[in-house]
Amino acid sequence: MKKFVLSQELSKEETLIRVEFLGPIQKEPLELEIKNLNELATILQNDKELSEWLENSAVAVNDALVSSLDCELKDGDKVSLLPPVCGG
Amino acid sequence: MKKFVLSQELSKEETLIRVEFLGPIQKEPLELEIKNLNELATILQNDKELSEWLENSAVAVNDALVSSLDCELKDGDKVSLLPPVCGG
Amino acid sequence: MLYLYDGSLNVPEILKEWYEQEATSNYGAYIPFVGTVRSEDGIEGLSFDIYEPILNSWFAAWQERAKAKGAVIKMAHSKGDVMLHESSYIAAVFSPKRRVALEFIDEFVEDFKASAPIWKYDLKNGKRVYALDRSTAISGSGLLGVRK
Amino acid sequence: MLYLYDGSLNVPEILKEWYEQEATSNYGAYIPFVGTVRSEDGIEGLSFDIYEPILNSWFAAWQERAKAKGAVIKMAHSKGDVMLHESSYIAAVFSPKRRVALEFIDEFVEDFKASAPIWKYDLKNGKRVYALDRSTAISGSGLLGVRK
Repeated sequence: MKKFVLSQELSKEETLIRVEFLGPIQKEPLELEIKNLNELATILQNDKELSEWLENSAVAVNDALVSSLDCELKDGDKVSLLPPVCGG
Repeated sequence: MKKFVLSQELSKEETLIRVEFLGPIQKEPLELEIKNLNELATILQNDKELSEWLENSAVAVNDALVSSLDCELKDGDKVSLLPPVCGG
Repeated sequence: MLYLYDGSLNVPEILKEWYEQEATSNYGAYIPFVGTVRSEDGIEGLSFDIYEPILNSWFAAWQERAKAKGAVIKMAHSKGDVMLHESSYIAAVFSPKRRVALEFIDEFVEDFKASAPIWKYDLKNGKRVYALDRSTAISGSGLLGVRK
Repeated sequence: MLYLYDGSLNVPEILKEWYEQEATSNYGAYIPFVGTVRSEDGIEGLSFDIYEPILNSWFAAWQERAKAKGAVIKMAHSKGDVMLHESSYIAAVFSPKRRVALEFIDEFVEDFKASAPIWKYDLKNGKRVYALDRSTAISGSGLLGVRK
């Protein structure tokens, strides 16, 4: 029983997520202790400067675009915000 | 009155039309005394070798494609037959 | 803007020339279509006849359509023999905007295939064989075959 | 088949290289799309940021779609600054048949505009200004902005 709890605590401490803001979003990367994208949404929504970018940016986890916040994160995962694009 | 008749005969004698067969139709040009495309159709339909080409060829008068046989011809006009095309 | 060549086209050279001709015309999109002779059915190459008077008026009408949309068309085609893996056809659209260019190159190439007075022959065993089965009767064909 | 360059593209050279790379691949149609910087709104040029990991996977998915139709796609894009009348983008489709090539280049270029992780900036009075009004939110954007 004790072992189980320890293991839980360990995994919790280790869940460090890197959040990157791409292209024109002028913001340094963050290192956050979060377990899923819902937690990330709550944190970023408190940052007034990001509010417009949150509305128009796509989200990638480990360089794969995601279509829902129901996405668990594990230690070392990278989340990227991609604002509106215009190649060519 | 006499003058009018003469003029008619003159214009009739002068209506020489050149008929050209383009691309793969292996036939020398013709010089025909005809007044319209209906006369041309009648003449060419008597040429067995042309029967397939008549079915699948477009017709141009003086290098403009025509969409009807109701087309009078005047002396010096050129009629061209254009078989199926395949550029590129 | 319509260029006819004896034999195969020098594609890199033509694409470069056209690009440079329009270098300062302020067109945002340049879309060439390049047609190359494919190896199939044991052919050695293709050969082309062109009837220039009607090709010229057909092309002039398309140039007018392009102009109405602020675009420009260029076209090059081979006369005579073009061997395997050589190119015989280039069409290109220059336009301020990409949608116009993308739609125009498609419509132009399709109408070219259906209407341009060019005849194709397979070169096979040293002979020139009319490619009837791949050819398209021009719209309105058959007028002179109708019996009264 | 995806080439990124610092600054503007040498269009004639790239079109030539690609043509020669596929010279004996037996493709009948080669359709490049070339994008050139237009003079408008007093800009001096454009500048581009690219996020390569997602660009690479986006491009690989398109290459698979092309392969399923017997076609090949190539693409070149600039990073950094590209001045007026210089080119920043080339996409090209090679395909045995013209219809596949004509449809593919259109779909590819449109999806490129809507999805490729590239950001465009106007160069104006020496400054780099994000071209938000001409940019497109990637499909599914806005997830993190939804309040519970």
